[in-house]
Amino acid sequence: MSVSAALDNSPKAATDDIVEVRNITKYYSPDVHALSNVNLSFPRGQMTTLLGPSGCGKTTLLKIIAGLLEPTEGDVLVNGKQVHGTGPERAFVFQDFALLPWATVLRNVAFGMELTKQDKREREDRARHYINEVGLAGFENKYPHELSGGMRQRVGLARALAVNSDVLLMDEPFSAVDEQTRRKFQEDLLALLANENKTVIFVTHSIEEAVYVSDQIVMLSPRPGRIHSIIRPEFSRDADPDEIRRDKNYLDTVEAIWADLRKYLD
Amino acid sequence: MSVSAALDNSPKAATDDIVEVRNITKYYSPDVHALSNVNLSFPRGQMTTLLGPSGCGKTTLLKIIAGLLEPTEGDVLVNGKQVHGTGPERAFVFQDFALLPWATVLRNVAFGMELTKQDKREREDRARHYINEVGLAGFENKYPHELSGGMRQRVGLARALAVNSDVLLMDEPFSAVDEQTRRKFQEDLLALLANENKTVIFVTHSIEEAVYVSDQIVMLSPRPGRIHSIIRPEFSRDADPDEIRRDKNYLDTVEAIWADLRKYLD
Amino acid sequence: GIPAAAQDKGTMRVAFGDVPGGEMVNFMIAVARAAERGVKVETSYLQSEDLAAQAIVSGQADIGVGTPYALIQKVNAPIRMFYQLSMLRFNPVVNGDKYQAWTDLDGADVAVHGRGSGTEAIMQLMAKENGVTYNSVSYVPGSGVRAGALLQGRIDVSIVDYERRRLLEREAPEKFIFLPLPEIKATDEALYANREWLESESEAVAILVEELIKTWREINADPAAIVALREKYNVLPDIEQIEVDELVPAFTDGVSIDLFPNNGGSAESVVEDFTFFTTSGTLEGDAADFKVEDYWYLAPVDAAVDKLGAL
Amino acid sequence: MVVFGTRIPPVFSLLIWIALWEIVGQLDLAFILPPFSSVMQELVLLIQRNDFQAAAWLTFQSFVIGMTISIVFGVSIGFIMGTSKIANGVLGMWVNIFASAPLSSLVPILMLLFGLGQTTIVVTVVLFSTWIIALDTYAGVRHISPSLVEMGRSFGASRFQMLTKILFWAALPEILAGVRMGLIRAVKGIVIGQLLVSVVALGRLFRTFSDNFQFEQFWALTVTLFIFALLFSSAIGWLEQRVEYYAKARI
Amino acid sequence: MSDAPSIATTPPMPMADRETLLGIPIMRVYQGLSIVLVFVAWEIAGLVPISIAFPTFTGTMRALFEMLVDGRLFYAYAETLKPLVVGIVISGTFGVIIGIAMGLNKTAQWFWEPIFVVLQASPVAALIPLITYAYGIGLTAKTVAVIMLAAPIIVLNTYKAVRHASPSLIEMCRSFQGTRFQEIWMVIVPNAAPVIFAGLRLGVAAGFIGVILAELLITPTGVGDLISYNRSIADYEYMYAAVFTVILFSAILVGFLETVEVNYFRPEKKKGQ
Ligand SMILES: Nc1ncnc2c1ncn2[C@@H]1O[C@H](COP(=O)(O)OP(=O)(O)OP(=O)(O)O)[C@@H](O)[C@H]1O
Ligand SMILES: Nc1ncnc2c1ncn2[C@@H]1O[C@H](COP(=O)(O)OP(=O)(O)OP(=O)(O)O)[C@@H](O)[C@H]1O
Ligand SMILES: [Mg+2]
Ligand SMILES: [Mg+2]
Repeated sequence: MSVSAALDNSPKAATDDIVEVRNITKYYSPDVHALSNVNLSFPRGQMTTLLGPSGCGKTTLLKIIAGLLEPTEGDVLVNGKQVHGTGPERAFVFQDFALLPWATVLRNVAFGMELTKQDKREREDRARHYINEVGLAGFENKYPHELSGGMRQRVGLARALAVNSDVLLMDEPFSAVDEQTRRKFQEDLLALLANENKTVIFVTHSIEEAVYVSDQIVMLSPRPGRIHSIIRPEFSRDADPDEIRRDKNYLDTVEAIWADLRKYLD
Repeated sequence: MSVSAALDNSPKAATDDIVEVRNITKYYSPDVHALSNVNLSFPRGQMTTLLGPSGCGKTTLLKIIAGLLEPTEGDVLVNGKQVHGTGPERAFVFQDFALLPWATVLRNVAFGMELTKQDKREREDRARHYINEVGLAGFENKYPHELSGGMRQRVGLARALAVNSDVLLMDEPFSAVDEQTRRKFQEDLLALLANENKTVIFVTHSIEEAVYVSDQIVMLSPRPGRIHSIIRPEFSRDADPDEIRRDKNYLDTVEAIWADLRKYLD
Repeated sequence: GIPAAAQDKGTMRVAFGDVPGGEMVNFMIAVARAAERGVKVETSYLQSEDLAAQAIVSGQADIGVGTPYALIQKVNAPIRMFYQLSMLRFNPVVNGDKYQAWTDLDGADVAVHGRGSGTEAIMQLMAKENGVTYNSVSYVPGSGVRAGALLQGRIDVSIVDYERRRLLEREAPEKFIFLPLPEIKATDEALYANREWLESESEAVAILVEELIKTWREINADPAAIVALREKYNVLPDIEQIEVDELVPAFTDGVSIDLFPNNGGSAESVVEDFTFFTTSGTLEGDAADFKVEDYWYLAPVDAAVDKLGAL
Repeated sequence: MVVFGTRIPPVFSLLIWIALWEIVGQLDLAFILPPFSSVMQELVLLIQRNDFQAAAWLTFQSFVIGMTISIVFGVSIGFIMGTSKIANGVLGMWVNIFASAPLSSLVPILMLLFGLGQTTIVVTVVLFSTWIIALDTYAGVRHISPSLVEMGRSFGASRFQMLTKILFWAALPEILAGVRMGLIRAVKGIVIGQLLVSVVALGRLFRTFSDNFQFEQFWALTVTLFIFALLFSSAIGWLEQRVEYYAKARI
Repeated sequence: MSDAPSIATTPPMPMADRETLLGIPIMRVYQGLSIVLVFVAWEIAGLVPISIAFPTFTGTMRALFEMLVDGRLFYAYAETLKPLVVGIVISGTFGVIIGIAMGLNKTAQWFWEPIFVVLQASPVAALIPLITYAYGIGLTAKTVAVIMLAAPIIVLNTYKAVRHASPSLIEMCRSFQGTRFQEIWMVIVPNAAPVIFAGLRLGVAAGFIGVILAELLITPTGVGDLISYNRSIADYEYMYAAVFTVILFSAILVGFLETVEVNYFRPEKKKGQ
């Protein structure tokens, strides 16, 4: 395990960062200062987690990266180029799933492509593929309200995968599903991403989850959010889940982060 | 660690069970069979967790014990005597907190005593004591909407403690608060209960939480809920939280339960 | 129906301030006859007279029914009356169990049509003449409503039109006493329209006025003819059977009390109006100061009477 | 309610009320309340009358036109209010005033401005129903989960796509609820308006019947109107039910 | 772990709703402008005039002022408010009781709900002309008109509010051995209070319509009399002034009730804002 200082990107990552944020500062209003001077790099093909106490600005940062919020100051770079607003290379997975309640699973998954006016036949084929991929084959014609929370989140994930973005942005994707489903989902997500070459930026409150899934953990301090530290957990991801959860490095990382965060709680 | 067979109460517990349920069966309607022939004992002064897949009947069982639901068949015994309906020896802590939005923290905590028409002065003193106990001193005159989720849950806990019941019934008390707060809360709850001589019956979805807090874990099978197995984690609770979470017994128990439950997930 | 041969002599939109009923049959017969001579008439029925007056003033309709003296005086509206349809014939009525004569009404509660209405004027006039003072005067618009309230015993002293008088006599014979009135010569209802419109549509107006006079005279000669005429011209086919049954007795009564003027009004009748309406307070000022041409446009009536001969 | 183990649907309690009405009518307790059965007989006669049919047809036409206009207006106002703070502040003030004001007192003025024809009735319908549709649409727009909007944006939806593919559908349950309320209000508005000015035969019939003590006919006319209002609103209620499933599923 | 050097950053522009013009919130300025615009349009329409029977805004205001000064308006509202207040008190009391009964008792619900739904959805105003025959032309008749229009909405709102009282609060009360009475009085009713009050507010608005209608259709008293009398004597400025006060009064009344509700019945809301 290595705890690198903030702003000090590891040399390997610097060579190929798909997303970079520079000097991001965000005020919601003169007295709500959400983020203060955040600099970060997200290496291509890796999973980065944003972790921090509630209200520290994780969602704000993620939305700025997604282009859904304008930073008060600072730039977002994708593939080295400055971007403004949303773009097809970044796809969002929502905490509350954000499915269209009036559309079937199939239409929901194909919705990103529907908006870019892709041919109906084509987009539905593609949607079907990803519905299979997330394990929902057979549910194409169901409506969201007929699915369990876990299944709905899979639809949201399939939708984001279907538009073939390089970057997946996930805001607490598992917080609305129950613990056991969540644990299953984490394992499935890792398996799925092993095949797809995606860069994932992931917000969570769960230290175990962060450590379990990420290549890089960014810890933010309470509002105004600043980078508190960047941690790169180092244990083999080839082992089976149970072994990872007993790994000393894994447990040490969890422990170190918890020791750090608990001082911010009421 | 010992995994006892279902229905086989450990001899030690049998000697002093504060709550017992016998042959509980519950139908919500002819085709919704929630619980099937459940027999259980809850040893005095211990913490028992009900664990199982979503919809297996945990909440139903807890409400039957609380007297909030009538079982279709079977009895609930408290201190060896059969009971019907609610009683002062059992207090409930609600998942959604169930605070009166129009009442201050003080009145909310004293509400149980207000209902039994205790003297105002007396009950407020008592309420203040428990508000201190759960760490909310200074918030007596706030309204629930001014508090964070974690603080609201503390109010609910203080209210249950204030009526001085022997048994605390908690239905997923931490599921509405964020992960880090939850972790803190677990530790605080254990510390608090170490001083009070309470029997706690606790519903959760989190395997770690169940293993971390309980003396006895009751695992239910999917609907209609039956007892699948009863597990008594055996590791020392005197160690500090971090050590417990690295304890081999702890990790083994978590792993064994997870192996058992994951087959029920979609 | 309009014979195919008749040429178009113009359209007139008539706004009534009341729901259609038996008392309009004579007017509608005249309208049907005017239609035969090429005048197209559209009718609408509004809730009250003042609404109808507003409709005329704002140009939503051409001809109104009523006595808009106050309107003309107050807002200086360019409207003129041009045909006297009926005379003011109201029937003060009391509950026979409680009152028998005008002199009993000291301290009584009286219900009249509206503030400043002819009904109020009559009741106040009679109070003055008989030296009594009412306890209160309340306003209950609609003779029908007052009749209903009388029948229900909700009010004991009121004043109703002759149609409702018949109704009261029918529904509760003996219960009510109708108090005597000295003769009052004033217009109850007249036709009125915009002055400009009257001039520009003179041909159509002339036809209508002629037919009105003819019809009025026919009915005054034989009230029972009303039924045959109604059938002949298929007038107001939808009115209630009760009202149809009442047609002959009602018109017979009406004719007997000179309800329907034979000549459609004249300068003299207008002067009598001035006298009555200044006394009642509807018009402000001294009756002698009023000029006929400020309120009436008598040219069509005069021409028609000339043509048909005065009666 | 359950009697002898059978569940009796709530509407059946109306039968009890009707029976009560019949009894009171038969006993001649109140002369304004004739027995229900004779009212029904009159109702059959009433709906065959030419003047009633003409009035009903005119009213129905005006309704369809008026409701179409107020749906377009109301929904647009609601969307504008939902998307702009300033518009909400300014339009919202007027919409709220008109939604709770006793608009009936304006009907005579409408007649003055819009004449004695169908226009006035159409305007009455619009005046009575637009505001509540606007308010409900506004509530619906405010109710749309922000993440749904963000989802649209993140997948690059154009403004038009956002409106037609997301916002409209997401607010649909509230819009329909608003349309139903607007409809009920419009029926009430027309009746009140016609009682006050009686441009169509409806008001005239009411007056004639009550002036002539024809209470059977009076009640028959009232019952017809009630049935009309209920039928119309349950038709929309049925539509609402169809979209309800996802309204419930929303967070 | 080093914090990044803090660079002085300028806070963003203040948000639109905080903007002020000469110390008045910008929103108020726009609202004021829209009101002025409407009045100017009215004035122009009256000056044209679109009809002799359509007065100007200034004329109407002059008439309004005159009626205020000579007390006619106060007298009229005192008359109008009598049946309104009596009617609202009656339908409020019985409406809330029936509504609560319906919310708590299945049989009561079965019996009452459909009839009130029918009454609420239908144009009961049509029955106002009949009232005279049953209740005469006095205060009683007008009070009945108010009740007819106000009661259904009060009953139904109360019923819905009680029906949807939070089940977990009710369970909480039961789990602490609250009696049925305590459950109703200390949990269900306060929990339902906001919706009950919304219903009362709607009821007052409906009752106001009822009383105005009764004054226009039964016997002209109060404001209804100001409208119909001035119309009958063609004093249109006074008539419009009366109509104007009706709209204004109902807007003020509704706003006032909202304030009362927040201030006296939901302390936590007041504190929260
Ligand atoms: N639209 C907004 N307007 C004003 N302030 C906001 C807005 N959104 C967020 N904030 C504030 O900005 C800060 C950061 O919010 P943000 O949602 O990014 O936190 P977070 O780290 O995602 O919190 P959580 O863990 O609770 O999701 C918080 O204090 C929040 O109150
Ligand atoms: N009031 C009810 N009426 C009918 N069925 C019910 C009712 N409450 C619960 N059920 C059904 O009974 C079963 C058990 O429900 P219960 O809420 O006890 O499950 P649970 O184990 O608490 O689930 P979860 O983990 O999701 O909280 C579920 O299938 C549920 O759908
Ligand atoms: Mg967040
Ligand atoms: Mg549960």
